[in-house]
Amino acid sequence: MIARASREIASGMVVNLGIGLPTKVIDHLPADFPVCLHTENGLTGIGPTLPPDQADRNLIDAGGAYVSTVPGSAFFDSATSFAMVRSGRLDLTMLGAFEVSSQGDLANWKIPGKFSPGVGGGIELAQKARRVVVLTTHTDRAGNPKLKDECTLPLTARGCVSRIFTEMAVIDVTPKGYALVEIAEGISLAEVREATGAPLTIPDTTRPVF
Amino acid sequence: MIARASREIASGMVVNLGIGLPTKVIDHLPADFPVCLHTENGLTGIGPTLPPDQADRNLIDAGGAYVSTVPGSAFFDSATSFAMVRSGRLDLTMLGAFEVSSQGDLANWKIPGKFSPGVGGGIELAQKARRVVVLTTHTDRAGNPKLKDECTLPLTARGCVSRIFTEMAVIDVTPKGYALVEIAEGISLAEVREATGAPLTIPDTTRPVF
Amino acid sequence: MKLPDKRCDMAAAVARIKDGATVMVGGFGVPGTPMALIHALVDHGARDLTLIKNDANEPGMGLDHLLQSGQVTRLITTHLGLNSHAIDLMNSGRIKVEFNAQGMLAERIRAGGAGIGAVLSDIGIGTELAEGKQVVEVDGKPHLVETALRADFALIHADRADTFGNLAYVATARNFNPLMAMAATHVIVEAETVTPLGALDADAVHTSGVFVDHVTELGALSKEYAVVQR
Amino acid sequence: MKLPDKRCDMAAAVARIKDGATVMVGGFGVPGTPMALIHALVDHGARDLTLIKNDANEPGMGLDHLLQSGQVTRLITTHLGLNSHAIDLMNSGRIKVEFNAQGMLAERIRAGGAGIGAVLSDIGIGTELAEGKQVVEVDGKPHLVETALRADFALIHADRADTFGNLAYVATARNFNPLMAMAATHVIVEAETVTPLGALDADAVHTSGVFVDHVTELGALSKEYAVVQR
Repeated sequence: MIARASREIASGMVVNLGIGLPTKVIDHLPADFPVCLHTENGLTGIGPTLPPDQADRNLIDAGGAYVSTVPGSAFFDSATSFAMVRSGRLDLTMLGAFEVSSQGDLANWKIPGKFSPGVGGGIELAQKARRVVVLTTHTDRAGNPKLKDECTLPLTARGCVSRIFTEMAVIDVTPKGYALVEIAEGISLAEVREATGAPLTIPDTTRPVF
Repeated sequence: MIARASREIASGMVVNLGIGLPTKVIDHLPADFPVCLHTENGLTGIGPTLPPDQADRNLIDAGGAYVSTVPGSAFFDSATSFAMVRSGRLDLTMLGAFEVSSQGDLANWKIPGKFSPGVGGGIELAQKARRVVVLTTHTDRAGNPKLKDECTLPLTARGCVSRIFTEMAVIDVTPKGYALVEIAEGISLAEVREATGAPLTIPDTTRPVF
Repeated sequence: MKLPDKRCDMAAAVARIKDGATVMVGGFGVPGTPMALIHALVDHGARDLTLIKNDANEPGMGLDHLLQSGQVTRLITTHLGLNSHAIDLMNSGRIKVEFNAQGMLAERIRAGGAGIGAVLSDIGIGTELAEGKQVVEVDGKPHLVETALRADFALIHADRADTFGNLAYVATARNFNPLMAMAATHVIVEAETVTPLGALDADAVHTSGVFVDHVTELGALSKEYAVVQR
Repeated sequence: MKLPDKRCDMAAAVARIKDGATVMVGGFGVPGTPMALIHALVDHGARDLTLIKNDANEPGMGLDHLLQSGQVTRLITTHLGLNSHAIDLMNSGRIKVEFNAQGMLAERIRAGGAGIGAVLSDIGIGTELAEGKQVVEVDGKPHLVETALRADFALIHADRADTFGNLAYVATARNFNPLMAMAATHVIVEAETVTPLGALDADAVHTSGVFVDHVTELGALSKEYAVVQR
């Protein structure tokens, strides 16, 4: 799933990887792949994550991990960092999700009464990156679908999600709702349908397996 | 007049000197006087003006003069430069004038049909510096008063001027209109009154001569 | 002409902060958080503070000291995910918390520093963060009025300062510091090194000293500035 | 991961500018004005352009070449005082000129670069520059809606660039360049030197390469870049 998601990154893109699963996408990119990673707290050109004994105390990503630079990195303030996001210079962001709706609405920051640490930079990434894809488990810990007709949790942004990567499938959000793109090896169509909380279009063409 | 105006600059101030007469005020400040000069095109800590053969092609003030730096100068972009102005970090600006009104309105950028090169940075300096003083000839080339009851030309800003320095007098703008502060050596009260286009309060106290 | 000297004792600078003041605090996580100034403010003891900071650090670190000492009434922030203590204070109503989208917090502070009244933005439209905000149309599209934020004081961490208060930050310790350094009536800076005038390259200054009121040099850095061991 | 290479032939970069385009041009007087890119645009010949620049340089210099070649329909600017030729074109109706307060032009461009719709400002209230502008109250006080400016292209002059398009400016040649480099769909940079990746200090970069699309290196500088002899 992470490896499959990494193929979403095209040559020359500027990409922001959200906290959690998306961050792991880095590990699947070839060393010489032409891409620029952005982090909200003020860096373009993120390099590999470092262990504590090699870390620079002043160099973290937005998730608090100690990262490094690459040749050509640049630092800037938080206003400039979000200027990049809002003015359309992010080609792609990969985000986690609590819920996605079949119209592409995203909820990933608040569970009223349980979890409300604040929205951070998520709204702007979701609303303004040129392409927003979600990396998430197909269901929550209780087994309930995260892909729904409508979100029940407070929204991060409306109609922003283009594609969803889960351990079971790659699913696009289309004007007609969810559409299966690829399916994981060993997973059946019935299992994906069962775990998805809204109608799922199955194209007639051959479905690649990942 | 220029020397007198230079005494308006107190220790520790941040000051912007407008194009023309105000720029000459620099020459009257002692070498070690603690002051920071600002120019709109992106420099705090202006140093002396340089002749063409010593000039740096990339270092000018807002009037186009080739200037220099001092120890501790800083460069920044035009948005940051006016952030300083609008957020109240300029203690004083000295500007030229076509007309001033007895309420402190300033007109110094446009003479309809004759002269309309654009307002440049004048509006923000006039409206937002903590103190605005004007350096000007007392009358225009035709001998008409520049200090009037009301401005007839398009305004730069309303109610902004605190004090006016001319070759004849130092005059404050007060809630009751113009008030004489000092008079130039060899000038009579009658001459100042004659050259001023609005009532002028003469305080009973001794008037310093400059 | 010579640029004024703004060096100042840290305790004396912080002693100007009165009860009820609004205080901006730089930093995103540990980098750029003015740990020493925060301790000085705890020692000073001003109460009923409104704080503006991206995050509340972690329990027992940075901003959390001011939460633990009970000096804070209100917190304007973007994310408290790493500070369960702050979330407890919020949930139990002992502090009021206003959450902003991170880039809008940055933009509102910058607006305060730029002397403009507000920015008009479409960020958060259709979400609960839009609730209660004035809506204005620009080019036929609805925008939220995001009002400028200013503070009575800003507490800033810089890598280097000169005696006039020109500042340079390092790596991701820059974050909100240059924005907050523009947006407060009194700007107090702790710098890891204070250099003579002229030691900072004029092209490499990140914050002009014109925005800065007081500069103090940090001695040896406390453990709070170090890499966090998790 | 390796940052992409954005080096490009200058004529090829400028050839993308179509008739009717809006083009931002950096510079305040000579410093920071992309003289070579302006000549390339004259050679390319796109017409009916809307230009956004602080000033129009002086007769026979910089932006004036585009005015003389008749490629410009509209000019958004702050001050034409040094270019009598531009004033003649304006007064005779051959170009339309929109004057902005200088700081508001900077702020409108920055707003475009920051992806916000407008800023609310009290600058110019009570003057003719306020005429025709929408008024919104903030905290009970009237503010003008100063809409964001974006362009199809920005022509930028930098002192140094690396191959990814990270930029560093020098002295007062910075001015509007970093703002315009954020506010256009296609950002074309002429740099006095283009360096390999890693040659610019990450803390001293003024414009991240993320904002930049095309980088070209200037050879020997023409006389137009030199100190003006008056």
